Amino acid sequence: MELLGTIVGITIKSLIFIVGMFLAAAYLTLLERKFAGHVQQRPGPLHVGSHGLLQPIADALKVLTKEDLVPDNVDKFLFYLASLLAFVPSIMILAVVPFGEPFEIFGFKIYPYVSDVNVGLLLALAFGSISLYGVIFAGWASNSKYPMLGSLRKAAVLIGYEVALGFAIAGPIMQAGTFSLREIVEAQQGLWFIIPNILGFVVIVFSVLAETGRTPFDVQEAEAELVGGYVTEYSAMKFGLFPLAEWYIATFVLSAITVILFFGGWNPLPLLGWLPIPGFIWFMLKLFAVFMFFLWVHWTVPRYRVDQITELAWKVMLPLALANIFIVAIWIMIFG
Amino acid sequence: MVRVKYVERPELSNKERILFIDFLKGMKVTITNFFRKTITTAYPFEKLTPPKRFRGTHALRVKNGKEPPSFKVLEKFMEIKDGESRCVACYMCQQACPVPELFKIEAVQLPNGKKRVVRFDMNLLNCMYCGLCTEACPVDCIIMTDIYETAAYHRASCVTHMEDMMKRAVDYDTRRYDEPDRIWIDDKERSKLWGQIKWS
Amino acid sequence: MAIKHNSGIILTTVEEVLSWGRRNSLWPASVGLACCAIEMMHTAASRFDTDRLGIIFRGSPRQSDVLIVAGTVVNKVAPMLKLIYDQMPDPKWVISMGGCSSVGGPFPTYATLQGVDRIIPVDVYVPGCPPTPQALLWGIMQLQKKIKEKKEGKVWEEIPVREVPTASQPLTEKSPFGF
Amino acid sequence: MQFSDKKTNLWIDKNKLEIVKKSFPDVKVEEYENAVFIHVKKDKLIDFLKFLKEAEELQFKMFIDFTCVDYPFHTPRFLGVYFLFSPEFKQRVGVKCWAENNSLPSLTGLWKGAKWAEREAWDMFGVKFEGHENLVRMFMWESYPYHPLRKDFPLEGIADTYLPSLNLRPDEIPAHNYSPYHTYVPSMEDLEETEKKRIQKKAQIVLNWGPLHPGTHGTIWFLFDMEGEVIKDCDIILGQLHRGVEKIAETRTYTQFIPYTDRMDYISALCSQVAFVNAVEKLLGITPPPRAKYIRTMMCELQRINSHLLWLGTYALDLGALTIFLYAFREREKIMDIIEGIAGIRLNSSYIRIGGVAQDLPEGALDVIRHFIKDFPKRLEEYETILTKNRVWLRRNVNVGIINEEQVYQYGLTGVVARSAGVPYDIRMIQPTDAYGEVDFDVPLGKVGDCYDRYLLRIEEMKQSIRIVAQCVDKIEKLKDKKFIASENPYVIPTLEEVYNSIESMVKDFNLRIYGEQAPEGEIYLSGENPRGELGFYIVSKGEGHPYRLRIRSGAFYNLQIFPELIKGRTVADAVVLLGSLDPVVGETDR
Repeated sequence: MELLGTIVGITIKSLIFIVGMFLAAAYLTLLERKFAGHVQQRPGPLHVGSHGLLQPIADALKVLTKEDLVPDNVDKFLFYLASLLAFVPSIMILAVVPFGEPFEIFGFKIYPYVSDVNVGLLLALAFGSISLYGVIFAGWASNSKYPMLGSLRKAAVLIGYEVALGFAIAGPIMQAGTFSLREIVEAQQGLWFIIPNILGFVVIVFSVLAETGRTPFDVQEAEAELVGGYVTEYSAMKFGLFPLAEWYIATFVLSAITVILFFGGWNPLPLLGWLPIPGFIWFMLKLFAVFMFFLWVHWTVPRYRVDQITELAWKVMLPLALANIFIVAIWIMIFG
Repeated sequence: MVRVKYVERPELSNKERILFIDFLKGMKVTITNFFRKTITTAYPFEKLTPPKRFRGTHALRVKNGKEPPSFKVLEKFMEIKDGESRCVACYMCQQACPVPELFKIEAVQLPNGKKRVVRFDMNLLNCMYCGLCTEACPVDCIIMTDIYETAAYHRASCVTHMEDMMKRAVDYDTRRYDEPDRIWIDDKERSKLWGQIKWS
Repeated sequence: MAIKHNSGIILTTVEEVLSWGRRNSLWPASVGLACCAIEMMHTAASRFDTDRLGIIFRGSPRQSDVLIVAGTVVNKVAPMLKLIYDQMPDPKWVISMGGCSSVGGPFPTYATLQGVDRIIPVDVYVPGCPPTPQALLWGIMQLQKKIKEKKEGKVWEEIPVREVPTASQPLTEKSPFGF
Repeated sequence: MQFSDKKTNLWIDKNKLEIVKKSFPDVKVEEYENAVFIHVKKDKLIDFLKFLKEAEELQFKMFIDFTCVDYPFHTPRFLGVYFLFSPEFKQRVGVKCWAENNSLPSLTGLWKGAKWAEREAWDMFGVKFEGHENLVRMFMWESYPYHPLRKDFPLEGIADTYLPSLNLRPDEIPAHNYSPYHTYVPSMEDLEETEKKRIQKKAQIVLNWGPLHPGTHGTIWFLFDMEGEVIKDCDIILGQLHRGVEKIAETRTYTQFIPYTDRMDYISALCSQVAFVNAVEKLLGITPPPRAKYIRTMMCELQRINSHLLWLGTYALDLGALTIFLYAFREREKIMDIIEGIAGIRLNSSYIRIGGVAQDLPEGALDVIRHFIKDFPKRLEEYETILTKNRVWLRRNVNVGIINEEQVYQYGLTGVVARSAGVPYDIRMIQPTDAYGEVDFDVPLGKVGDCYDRYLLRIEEMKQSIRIVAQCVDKIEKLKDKKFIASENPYVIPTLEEVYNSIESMVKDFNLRIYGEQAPEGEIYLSGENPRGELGFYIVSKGEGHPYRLRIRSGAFYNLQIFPELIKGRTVADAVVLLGSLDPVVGETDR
């Protein structure tokens, strides 16, 4: 009976998470278009619905009913598999991301996360790395030159930054002494981990930009060089999944992890604890701020060359992450 | 006086490099633009008024008493009633046009020895809108209006005929004949982009 | 047929919704050939912002719905343009922007293709050399109108073409273009 | 207003000609007012050009242009014309040589820049070149049977294929000038053959970069032979926008050709018009009134800012800075508003006329321009804040595509590309036309010659253009006489008011429209400083209303030629940067 309840609860919650994530991703596209528009002194989507509120619906309808075109000379199986491999893991990360502290409704105790795995962070990293295969398969299966180059570039970038990312999150883990994201958040009741981990934060920011393929690291779909990068041959919804997963869901999830690791998750801002705002809202506000920051960078800076990116990853980011570990170790020695 | 000078190449100092000054400055610019007003003209709902000199679709001015003196000279060879186009079939527009084959002008000889224009077609898809025809017309007949919304589903719809051009000219003159030769009318759509210009 | 008769209304409503979605997220393949490409860029830029209408330019033809042929199509580039058109997934439309791509424009020469509609079917012709951004937007809206009025078995000649264009008044009521 | 007539005649002077005659006694010298040509025999040509290039007191190091002229009733039929420039003495010289049995010695040993020019001559005239490394067609595809610029080839081509419009019912005639028959459209096989002739695969893959590609600034077709992402070998196929402008010029009057000059370099239309009209005016001996001169200079500089802004936008877009693109286009919109208000059309404004300008400035124009030049430097400052010292920008630009002085002379590079290598070659400075002799401005030069220098130079040029525009505005306001076209000259088309009011000018108007400006027999080469480099017009007039031969020396054409040499051993990402900084416009390279 107990087990059944758990299963039912988890199923319901994961359904809510997945559907919600789809909607959120759809409207994150609108958010980005609006933001980009106003940065460039134009309104962005305006006439479809009031202020373009129906724009994502229109795009979704169009993309879904487009002819699902598969070129003749592609490897069909991998071609289909790639788009799923790119999309599914980034959704699965959500399973371990806690969006707030448990709260009571009608006597039920609701945990706003699917599951609290005690190695949640490792799982998130692992899922993130799986999507790499989606990219490589896409490039290979397309059997065309531009996608191949694009996917190779993306692979080089991802490998470089997975390592830096892995070392950078070591700092908060050392301080919290656990891999469970919930416990990491709870360990930040007092001081946030941003204070000693400032170097780690810098590394994380660059790594997230690289993982989600945003400038200055968007080499894999540099339109001027490789037409559409590894999605060049994809059309209809198979194409739609890639940017959805990479640009929006991945950015969203990684922003969430950044918030959890460095900005105290759902803990209120310092000196504002007295406000009657639930932790969920705090979390969402911080998440939104971090997400907007990434957009802001994306719409400002130019793009690196791919060899420069890998060079940056191995020669700058990795040492920074290691240095961060030392600093945190010393911090722990001093302040316990 | 023309002088030759070498440009100096700015360098990124270490302080800027470590503190990401270059990124932060750039992001400051973008965010200031974020809070500026948008310059967009929401096209179908608000439209830029073309300036007086705008060279849009062609039109044939009609005989309405405002003709230049040269028209009086050439009129006596022609059979033109009031409200009909002033065209005197001198073919000067066709002569001046870099793509003469876009014109199709036909005039017939009436029994009383006068000429009458029966056909004046222009294939606007061949037109460069260079305005040489309007400069060549000795009787101020063919003009270029401020009409630009001429997209069509069919090649044939882009060939404009005499009656349409006359209608267009009448409409254009009623709207904008007396307008002074200004660079443009300073309306709200322009000022969205330009801000306040102080006119002398 | 009985079944069709029963579910006809539903079918039409579905069709309506789909065509609404299609005409409100037209993604053009950015094929810039000549002068008109500059005005096309201006149409996409801040002042006449195509993103308002849900129009974003895609680099790859596989992800685009409408092909805006902007500029002179010469014989040498024609086969590649046809290739790009064939790579686009259905439903797809073509806007021929400017005189050069429509009928060869001011270049009746040995090298120029006298009208892109000799190799690919064209839905909307936009005269002008080059058309101003507003003219191009008008053309895009004619295409939206066409997509809206495209019913079962209705051919394009039957869609009413605007006769003698006169003063271009700003649009007050929404809908003739269906967004 | 007194125009101090500075040294505007760049041609080789007497004593240098004496030096030439001393060592080559059998050359014939053919002198015109604005062009000096030396006739050489074909067997002597290479030695003669070598002498011109290397003789201490001549030093005609810089290759300007090469073309052919077709004289069907003369044997040998084709005349090759070379233009050289001496950076030491600031002098030009033309060399003519008859192509006996349709062939000329190739110059690629002396000047690498001759490679494409000779390909073009082979393509357009069918003149062979002995010793050319790879003589393939420049603009048309390989299996194209004709040589279009020959006099016996019709402008419309040979319409031998039935190719009706797909949008018509079979019985329908859409327009009076519609014909279902069309010239031959190549098949993919033809194009593949063209590609095979250019490049053989040695490394891993041959990448077709372009022709319809977002990054190639139009329809240039690059062939990269790549090892991974490193480009081992490269060749360029042009002609995806070859519309036969030079052929059109031979059938249009001088006035009718002005709109076509817009469509060549469509980003800087006004500069092209002014360059062409200046050449024609020199040929006809017209001096436009001072007001027209100042208006031309002002519009040219506005157009230069416009063009550099488009370059900045697309360049930043290629490098991933998406927002700069739209900021640059915001400023472009302002300039386009100004041009639209003054000339009538935003982009291809055929505003300049022979003998002046089409219309006087409308009221309020100067106010608007003042407002613009007051506001623009602030915006430029913003762009520089985002880009100039950005570490990514520096990493992508510094030491990419370094050009040295020798290459400038070898390839005949002009414009910003030449100045970035430290060569002070600016037509506005060495041969001031219009009001350029009257205004103050600096010509910026680069020290290194890489993409970053070219970026800085273009930014600096925009500032200088603002200076020039400001001076012109002040001068125009002070000018007393409102005369904007020298319509008293017999070659200049009268204004509309005169036509309306006097029979004489109506008759003159009719004559000029029908027969064209019948220029006296002669030849001229005159060039203007386009934003893309030297845009030269070589006009051969036989006393008819239209030029017998009009050769357009396009700066972008020669600047693009150095691309394959610079890109070897670099990656595709660098190709984007390099192409952007060379800044070609296909309409001008292909014509």
